[in-house]
Amino acid sequence: MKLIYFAWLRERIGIAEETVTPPASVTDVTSLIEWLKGRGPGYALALAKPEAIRVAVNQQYRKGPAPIAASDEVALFPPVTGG
Amino acid sequence: MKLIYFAWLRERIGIAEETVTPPASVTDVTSLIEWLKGRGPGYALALAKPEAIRVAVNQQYRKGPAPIAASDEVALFPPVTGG
Amino acid sequence: MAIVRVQAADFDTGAELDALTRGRRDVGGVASFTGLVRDFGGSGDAAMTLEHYPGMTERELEAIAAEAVQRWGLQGVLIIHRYGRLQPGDRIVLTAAAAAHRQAAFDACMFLMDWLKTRAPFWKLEETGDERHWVEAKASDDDAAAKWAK
Amino acid sequence: MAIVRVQAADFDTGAELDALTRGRRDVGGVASFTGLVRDFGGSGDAAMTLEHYPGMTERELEAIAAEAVQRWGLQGVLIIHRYGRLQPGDRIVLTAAAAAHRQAAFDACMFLMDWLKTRAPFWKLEETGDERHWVEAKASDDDAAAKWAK
Repeated sequence: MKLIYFAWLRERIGIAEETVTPPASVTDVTSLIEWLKGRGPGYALALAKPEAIRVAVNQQYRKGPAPIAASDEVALFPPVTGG
Repeated sequence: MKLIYFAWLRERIGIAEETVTPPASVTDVTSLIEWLKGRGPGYALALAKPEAIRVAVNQQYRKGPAPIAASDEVALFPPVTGG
Repeated sequence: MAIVRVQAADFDTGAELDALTRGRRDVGGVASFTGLVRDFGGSGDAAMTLEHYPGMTERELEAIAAEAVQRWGLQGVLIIHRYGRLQPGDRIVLTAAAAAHRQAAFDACMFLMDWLKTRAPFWKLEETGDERHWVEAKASDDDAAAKWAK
Repeated sequence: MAIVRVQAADFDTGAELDALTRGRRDVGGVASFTGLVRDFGGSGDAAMTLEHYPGMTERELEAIAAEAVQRWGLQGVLIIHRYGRLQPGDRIVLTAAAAAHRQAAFDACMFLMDWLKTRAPFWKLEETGDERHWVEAKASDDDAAAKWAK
């Protein structure tokens, strides 16, 4: 599974993207975020407030219960501020 | 008094502008229009529906009861359609 | 900055909009509207002639621009209106409003167009082949302008 | 016609707007909005960096443009959004909508900006001297976007 981070999420986690193999218990966006929090203090800080995190699966906005698969590209980022 | 006509008012009256000396009974916009109607069939046709006429005195919009004086520039025209 | 011009010549939209904000660091956005001559005939020989009241036109446009600046605290405002003979596809009018925030810029620009349509002394004559007629004022324009009454 | 571009380079507002209507006789008006970097520091050394999500950005902007065309029957739509490092006064974004009538053009252009602000994956980093911070999303932008919910 390819993970991509943007803005202050990227800075807190310390990398822009990575490929991970989560355990079988990670089946949706919510469980992915919970699992990622345990990967280190940068992750824990970045993901401390899941309600402040926006998620795209294969470049489409998704919410917590959305299912994810090993072949997906999952992006985590703060609320957008363009324009 | 200088009178100026625009658009179909100008075409029906047949001239773009003229200088007139109305009688003393012409004291406001309404009485001016009534007096002009008697100046010929073109005027009568152009001014048949006073409610369809817009009036500017010295380049400012004015309504029927607005007073007019000999030194004024009075313009008569249809509702505007720019933009 | 308020720019009001009434002219026969075409205008350069990009240059006009750039001039409104050049050298400034406080403008958040510029809303603009360009009005074009729409084909009203269909036969291919349509033309429009815009007549106006020189002197009063500038006064009215300046009053409309000043009102927009005052109501929305604009950083810049622009009205350019053409007169004379135009073809379908030609530009007629450009209005623009520069403001710190986008909703003020949009509202002011809509106001400029609504007031301009109902107050600026222009009249449109449409010609197609041998037919000619003066465009009639629309009640919908009066309604749009009335929205802004205070 | 829908034009969507995401680029580091500046754009030529006039040329972009002209391309939207060139050769057409059915467009009544074009509403546009240009967003600029506002000075947020004051000390003169302010800069902004716009980060985005390549691929998803284009998808979202194309979806927003298509939605506007469908809802307002637009004759043309344009979204250009820059990324990278920008200075106060620089252009960030240009949206435009061409329609037969002005209110459709204005409404569509406001919709483009409101949706873009809340859906397009861009993030702004402001820097002034040694200070840097990520711009926070505004509730007012969510409210503006919510107006357009069907």
